[in-house]
Amino acid sequence: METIPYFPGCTCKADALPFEVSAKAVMRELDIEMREWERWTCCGTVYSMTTDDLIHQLGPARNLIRVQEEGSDRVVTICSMCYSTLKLSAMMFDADEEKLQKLNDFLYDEVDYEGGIRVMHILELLRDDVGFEAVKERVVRPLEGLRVAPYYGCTLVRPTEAGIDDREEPRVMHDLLEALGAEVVDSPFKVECCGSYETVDRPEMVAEKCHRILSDAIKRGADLVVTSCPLCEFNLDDRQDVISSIAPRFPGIPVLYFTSLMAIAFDLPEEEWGLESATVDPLPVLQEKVLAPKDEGGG
Amino acid sequence: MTDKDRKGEGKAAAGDDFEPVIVGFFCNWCTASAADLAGTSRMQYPPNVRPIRVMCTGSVDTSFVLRALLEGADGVMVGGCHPGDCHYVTGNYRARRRLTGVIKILEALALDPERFRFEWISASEGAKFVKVVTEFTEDIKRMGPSPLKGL
Amino acid sequence: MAEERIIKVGKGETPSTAALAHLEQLLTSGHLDGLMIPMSMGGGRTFMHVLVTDPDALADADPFAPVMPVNGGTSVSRLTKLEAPSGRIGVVLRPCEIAAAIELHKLLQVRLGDVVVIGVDCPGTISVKDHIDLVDAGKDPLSAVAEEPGLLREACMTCDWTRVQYHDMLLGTFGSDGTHVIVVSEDETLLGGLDKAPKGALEARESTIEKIEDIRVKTTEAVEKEVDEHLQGPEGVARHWETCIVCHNCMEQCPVCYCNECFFESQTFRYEGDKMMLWARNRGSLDMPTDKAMFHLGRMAHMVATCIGCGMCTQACPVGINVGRAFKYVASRVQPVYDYKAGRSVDDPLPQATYLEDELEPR
Amino acid sequence: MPRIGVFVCHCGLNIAATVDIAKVIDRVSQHPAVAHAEDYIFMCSDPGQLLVQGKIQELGLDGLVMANCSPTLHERTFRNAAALVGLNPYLVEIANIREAVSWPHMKEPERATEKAIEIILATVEKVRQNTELHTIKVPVTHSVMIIGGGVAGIQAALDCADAGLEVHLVERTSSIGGMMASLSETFPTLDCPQCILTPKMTQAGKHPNIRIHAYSEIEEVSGFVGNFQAKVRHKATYIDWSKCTGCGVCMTVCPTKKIPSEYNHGMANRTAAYIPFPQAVPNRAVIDDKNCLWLLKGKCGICAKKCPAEAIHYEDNTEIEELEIGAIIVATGMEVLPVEHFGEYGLGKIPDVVTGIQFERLLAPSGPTAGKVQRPSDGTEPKEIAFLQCIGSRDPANYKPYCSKVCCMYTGKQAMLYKHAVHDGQAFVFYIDIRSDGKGYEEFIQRAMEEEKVLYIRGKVSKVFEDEGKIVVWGTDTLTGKWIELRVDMVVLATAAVASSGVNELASKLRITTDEHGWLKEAHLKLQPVETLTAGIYLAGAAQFVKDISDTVAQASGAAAKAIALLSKDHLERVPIIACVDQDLCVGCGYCETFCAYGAIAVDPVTGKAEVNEGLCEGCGGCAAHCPSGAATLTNYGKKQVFDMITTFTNGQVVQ
Repeated sequence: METIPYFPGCTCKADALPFEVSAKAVMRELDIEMREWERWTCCGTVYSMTTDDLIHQLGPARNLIRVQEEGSDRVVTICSMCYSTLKLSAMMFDADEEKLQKLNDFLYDEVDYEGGIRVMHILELLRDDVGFEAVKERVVRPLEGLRVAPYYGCTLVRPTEAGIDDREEPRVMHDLLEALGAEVVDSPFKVECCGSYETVDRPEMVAEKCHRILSDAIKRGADLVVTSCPLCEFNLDDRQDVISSIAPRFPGIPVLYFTSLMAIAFDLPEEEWGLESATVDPLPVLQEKVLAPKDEGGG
Repeated sequence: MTDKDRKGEGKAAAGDDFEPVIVGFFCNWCTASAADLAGTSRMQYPPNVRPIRVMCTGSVDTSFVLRALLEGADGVMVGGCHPGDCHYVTGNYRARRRLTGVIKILEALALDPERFRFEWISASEGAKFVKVVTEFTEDIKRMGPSPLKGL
Repeated sequence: MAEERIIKVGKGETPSTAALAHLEQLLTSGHLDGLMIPMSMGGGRTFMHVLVTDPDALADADPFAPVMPVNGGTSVSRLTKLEAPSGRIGVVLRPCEIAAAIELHKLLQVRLGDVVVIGVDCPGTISVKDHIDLVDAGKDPLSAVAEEPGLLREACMTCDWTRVQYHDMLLGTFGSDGTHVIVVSEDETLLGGLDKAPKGALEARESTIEKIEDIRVKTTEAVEKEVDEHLQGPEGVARHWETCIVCHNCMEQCPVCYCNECFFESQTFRYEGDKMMLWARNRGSLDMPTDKAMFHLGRMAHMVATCIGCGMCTQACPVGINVGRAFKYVASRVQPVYDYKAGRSVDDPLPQATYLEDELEPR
Repeated sequence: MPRIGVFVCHCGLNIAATVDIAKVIDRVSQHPAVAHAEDYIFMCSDPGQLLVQGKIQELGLDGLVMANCSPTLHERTFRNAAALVGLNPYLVEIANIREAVSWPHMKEPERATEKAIEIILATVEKVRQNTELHTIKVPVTHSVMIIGGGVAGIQAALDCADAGLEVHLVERTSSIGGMMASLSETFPTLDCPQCILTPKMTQAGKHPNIRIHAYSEIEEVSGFVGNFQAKVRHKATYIDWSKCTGCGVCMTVCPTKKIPSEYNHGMANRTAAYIPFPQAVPNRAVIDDKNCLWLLKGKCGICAKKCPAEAIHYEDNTEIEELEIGAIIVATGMEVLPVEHFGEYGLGKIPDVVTGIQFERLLAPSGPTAGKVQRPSDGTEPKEIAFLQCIGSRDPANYKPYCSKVCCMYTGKQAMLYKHAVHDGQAFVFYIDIRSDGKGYEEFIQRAMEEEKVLYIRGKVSKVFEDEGKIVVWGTDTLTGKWIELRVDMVVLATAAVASSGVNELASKLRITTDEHGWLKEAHLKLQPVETLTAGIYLAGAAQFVKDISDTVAQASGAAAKAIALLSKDHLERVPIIACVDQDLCVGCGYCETFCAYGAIAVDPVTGKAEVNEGLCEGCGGCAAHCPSGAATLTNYGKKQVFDMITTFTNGQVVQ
């Protein structure tokens, strides 16, 4: 089994813990151990995107140093936001020797960061290392008939230089879902903004945005929506109560992490599906479309 | 030939008012035109560089550089078109390969390789010409008279 | 597919005579029409390449002669440049001679494909002068070297070519204890009648080569250290060539100085008296003949990228300047810049014959 | 001892205010080779030139150093003046003491004077070793090869042919006509190509001096100005064109009918045996070997059975023809960025999102819908269309940084033609700003806005997606600052123009260069837009950069004029400053050959010595610097000349 250093980030240890559970489980099934190191620190979140101020790079930099200490030249994350934060930081230090020098001077209590760590999102790992063919081979319960709309959000694909896929027309989740046997619903809103942190101060605005994203998916026939970002998941899923208050006829739709569908398709034990974070209960539709014994057509 | 004392002072003497002699080989299409542009724009630079117009940096023989340094130049400068812009397609790339050899010889034998400078200066870069010539003149002044003359 | 065979050294034979017997047989049987091979001169005082067609004339030849008055690459150039001789001519060459031939081939001065290169293992050579002195003193040069390895030329002790890098037929003596000569070739006609090499013969040769390489690398490092200390800066350079008489013999004997007339001897370097007076006046004095440094540095600029380090220049210097030491030192710093090693392969393009858009400075 | 004359120009006060002219004359006169030194206020004036000419004759001067402005300005003036009184012009050299001395050293007159003296003396050292040179005459072939059969190539071909030159017009598709043939109507006159291009095509096809090599590509070009040798590959047509009458029966019977038509830019299909469009010149069919069932699988063969002329033979009839050519005009034109780009605008995904050139076919009376505007998806008439400009242009971060120049105009035209076709339709145009800088262009756009009521919205579109049969367009009106969402029936993208595919390969065969975007490089953007840096090769039309039809035709005639002028004589005259090889010194190592980018110097396999091709050598001097033995030299730029200049700069002048 291959191991790769794994950076969880805060959300995946709290609200999004089920994401981690299912992610670790499906990767284990694909012969990759995501090994979390001790003493990981905050990824730095959005602050690291203020490009000029080195102090905001300390969070990501410390984590990159940890990866270096692990003896690996790459690290995997499951949270899109952590991915983007670490990736941009790593790219900056690789491109700018002067900044790297400054950073190392500042972090005198740490060993020097040497650069060259490749930050990967779990979807990249699945696509480039494991390969969707291998995923497909592992599937024992194809998600036939399940209509899934993937939602990418922003930080997986933007900014372009740090994105894991085409900025406007990403394919990676489409291809993964197809490998799982699901029917993919392509919504033009798959890369539209979910409202992000505005959810704290302006939940109505976020609800409005999420309403548009979800309604389009529903209109195009989706049974559920999958995402790769805990914040997106929160906005799309937990904010559906606010959506209902502004749009009373909104029927609601379950929102899951893509790893949950993988766990189901791999027929892993239920405790590894990671459905606990879902506010809108996905079980009814999963029961109907996937979990119920298939009619073999003979009777 | 190590006995410096038996040598008279060259044209340029050491000291605070040391004015170095610099020989410049400038390609007709780019750097010589840049020098023309600098002049036409009345940009001012030190008069130490003595220009020799060549058709292309590709025509700058290694012996030109060595000859100038051994004959008494305190610095030698070669200026040509930027990569990809050579009027003769690839002359500047070839010059770079050839003259790198001279630099490496000077480096290997510690013969003041910094007295040789190679720059890309296009016809529109009058300001860059001025900057490079001024800088190089200052650098050579700081280094003092060349110990290579009369070697 | 290269075949590995062996010449056994019989009683009363030496590796030289045994190998010679095989070469003689190739000439007699007509598999070779001629053979260029080191031949004793003046009763063994020195050895020079001789082009032999009559097998009987081979009596005084020695493919492993421990002296190299002229780099054989030069002789192969003379033999093949204008038009290669018809027929198959075997040329017995040491690795540094092969290196010269490889460079000259790329410079269109040798037609390497038109001769049969017989490469020999070379433990090093003695300078012509030392060789003659030893013979005149009644000593056997080979045993003298065995006793005193320091007798070898510095170029040989720092040689980069322990392994024969190119050949049509190899005569290997390394690791044989004088009991056999290894013959390697892809050409069956050159191997006629020889037994297969016994197990271990090639491995023994290989391990000897590695040992020699090791010693040579260490010696090179020691020599480079001396250069670092003494041959640096204008004064170091001036001191190194202080006794130079500007005879240009180093150039004459350099195998990769292939010009008809050296540029530094051309009309460009002939001056009116007034011009020399001008220099004398500006400097206080003018060394005569002129252009000593210009010649050495200029020649370096012309050929150091193709210098194969054979040290012929040092051997040729009448006043004992170690020219080769300086050239080899600079060569080992210039050639890597072009990712080049002169003499390594006919397939590496000459550094100045090519270029890359994205390389070196300025960008 | 040579007798050099030195003439120092004051240039009014431009030189004289800084440089001490009297001192210069005094010092220069002391040089043993200087027979005469004199100054004058304006040496380039008629009296100045007369003065120089007088002294040449009076004193029998055998070399001149003209100390004045940069050689780019008056080198030719003084060389001509000298030649008029019998002094070989190549014995005249310029010492630049204005741009290089008086102007940049205005505050240091003494040192400036010293520098001026040294430059003049160094030039004396050079000129005393110059040799007399005479213009090189090279015979020429009176024929022109034009690469690319679009409107540029056709125009250039007609101009050259009318001037009496033999013209070879090489076109890689099976008909000339190019991009213009696919257009609906042209701005601002709304002429249809059938009305204005077809006559030119026919004329070219019938012209006695023009040979059209259709379905042909350039294999190899060697030689030099006036004397090129071109190998043209006539690709396999599988049809004997000497028998084919262009009747089109093969097209009707061919069962492979679903191949996207290049002429219709994918808006319609064609067959495997086909004539690209009815007005094709030559009007001959070809069989596309990537799609023909017989050629791929050995099945079918119906066209051969039905062809009334028995022209079809299914044999690879590729042929390489060698041509002798005097001048070459490259007219390879442009394309638009292919459809795999622009996912954010739905191109390639939503069938009713099309490129501008595709929309031309939907508007064209000769197009698949016979000029009726229909949605590709369902054939209905679109009632609302959004036209998006600058798709991939002016977008350095993602696509091309440049303006594609023709889109503003053709978008206006397309919106207008759409309104003509669908009277109750509405056209929206999203633009950054409108560039309508040609004759009648701005009026044309105003007409679209005001008379045709096309709605122009300033702003870029961020997203295009399909929703319940409509296409949703999101954008911003940057004039009102308002967010805009339109639900339209079709979207037309004015995608960036790019250089034709394969142009880089062609350029390297021709030894000309392209810029980073693949546009062919002109000799000088402003003053030599038609020439390339390789003598005898000219550019016409959009191969150099995007052009509309009128600019294309103008440049094509310009290129033709250049070719006609070049070939108007029996011999070409070339500047004689080229390389030469001392045959005694040459050792035949071939270093010079490896240097030369023009193939102008090579070791002769018989003599074993390098030889220079006078027609090819451009005179860069690189081979001379590469030659270790000093056998190769650049005439009048000898190594001794340079050495002596160096001596002057480092040691001062030789005194007697």
